[in-house]
Amino acid sequence: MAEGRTGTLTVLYFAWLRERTGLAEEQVSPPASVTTVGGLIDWLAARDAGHAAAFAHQAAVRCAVNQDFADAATPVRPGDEVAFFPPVTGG
Amino acid sequence: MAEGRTGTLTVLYFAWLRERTGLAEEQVSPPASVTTVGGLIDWLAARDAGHAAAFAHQAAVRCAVNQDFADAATPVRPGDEVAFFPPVTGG
Amino acid sequence: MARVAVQEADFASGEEIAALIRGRTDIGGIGCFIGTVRETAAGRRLVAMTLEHYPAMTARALQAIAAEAETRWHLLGCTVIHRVGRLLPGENIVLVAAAAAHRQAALEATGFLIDWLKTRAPFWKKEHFLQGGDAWVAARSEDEAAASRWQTGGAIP
Amino acid sequence: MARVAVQEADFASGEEIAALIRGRTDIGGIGCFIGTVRETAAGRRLVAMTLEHYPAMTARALQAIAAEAETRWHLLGCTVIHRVGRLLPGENIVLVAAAAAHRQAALEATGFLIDWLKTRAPFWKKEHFLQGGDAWVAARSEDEAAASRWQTGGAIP
Repeated sequence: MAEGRTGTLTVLYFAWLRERTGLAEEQVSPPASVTTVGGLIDWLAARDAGHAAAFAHQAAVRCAVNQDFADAATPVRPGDEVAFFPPVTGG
Repeated sequence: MAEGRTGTLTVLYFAWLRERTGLAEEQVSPPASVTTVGGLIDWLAARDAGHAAAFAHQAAVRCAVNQDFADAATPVRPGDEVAFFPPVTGG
Repeated sequence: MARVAVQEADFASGEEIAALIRGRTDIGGIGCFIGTVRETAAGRRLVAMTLEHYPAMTARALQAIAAEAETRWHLLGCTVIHRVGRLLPGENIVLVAAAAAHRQAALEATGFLIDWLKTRAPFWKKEHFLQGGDAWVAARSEDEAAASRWQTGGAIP
Repeated sequence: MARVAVQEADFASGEEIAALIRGRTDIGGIGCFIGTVRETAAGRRLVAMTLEHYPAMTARALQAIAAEAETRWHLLGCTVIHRVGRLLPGENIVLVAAAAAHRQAALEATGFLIDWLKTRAPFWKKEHFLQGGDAWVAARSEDEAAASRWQTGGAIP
């Protein structure tokens, strides 16, 4: 289905979110009701134990949509690249 | 006289004080009444036109006695090295 | 335009500083900060540290941070280099440098660059302990506080 | 013990920074400031600058400034190098560097070193103008104000 294909998002995980999900990257097709980062997190966390563990403490999770910092209210659209990671610790 | 010899001070001039006095260094033997930097300045300024020009604006003159910053009230004693210079401008 | 690099290889601090000055006579001062790997973290000895990053975002984030510094302090040159991969104690992690007509701008911009980089560039450190095991470094509230000093725009105290 | 030098020759910034870190694993950051000769001073073009100093006092003054920084910020290394003699536009004048366990100490100490050096070390600059003539640089009240920030001891804002 065209709708199914355009509904695909790329999701990236870094640091301990990568370790808990066991994934560096995945392509996902959430239902049309998922329209924000917050909705995407809820949907991802329900997928399996690894995702649930990664998102268990949402206060410790940061996000970027298309390489810009985002928050739970940020819209997500088909084709977006959504990244989840802990607070940054470089420098 | 022993007193004359022990009464000798080394006076150094830097930057425009050196240029105005025409001297980088001189040995001077002020009278015993000269006991402070302020007294020494007054005595030096009376020596000739160059010294008078160097000390004409005392607010712009800084001083060190034996390589430590000093002021008009700092005592000077025979054998001391007294340096006069403008405010520093290094760095 | 700032020089920004993310690389596994070490950098040469002197070469980076020299490149900012070379051929120019309008620079009065260059501020620089170099971060290095400490062997001890919260009392535990490290054998190494791994720096992970988000490649598609990192270069953009560093460019944005450098551009902000260039604008705020009218910089005449700006360099940000961050290493990734496995680093040993004593090794370089990061270099930031800012060239300006006057020292206050150069030094303030240097502080800004490293404070913002620490809170806005997508790097994550993992520490590998001598006694075995490893752990992701937790973000420090002091770093957030340091970065928040620069929020109001313009120069600071 | 700080490395302090007064010299006519140029210095190698990278070598000085590397010397602070070499063989050590307790340093988390190095702050550095390098001052260079600007070609323009108050709208007039320079052909050169001459740095005069008071040799018997300079080394002592720089050691005292460095020792103060080492004590206040628990530095793990400190370098102060100041050139004297005739310098051309674009040339290095001064390098100060401070190594510490954490970046805030390294950067604050770097600012302190250059601020105090500018007001407490016996150097005097003379500018030689392209149009002919020369003039001693006047001390800047901003430099006094910058140095006075550090008077109260301890760390600053």
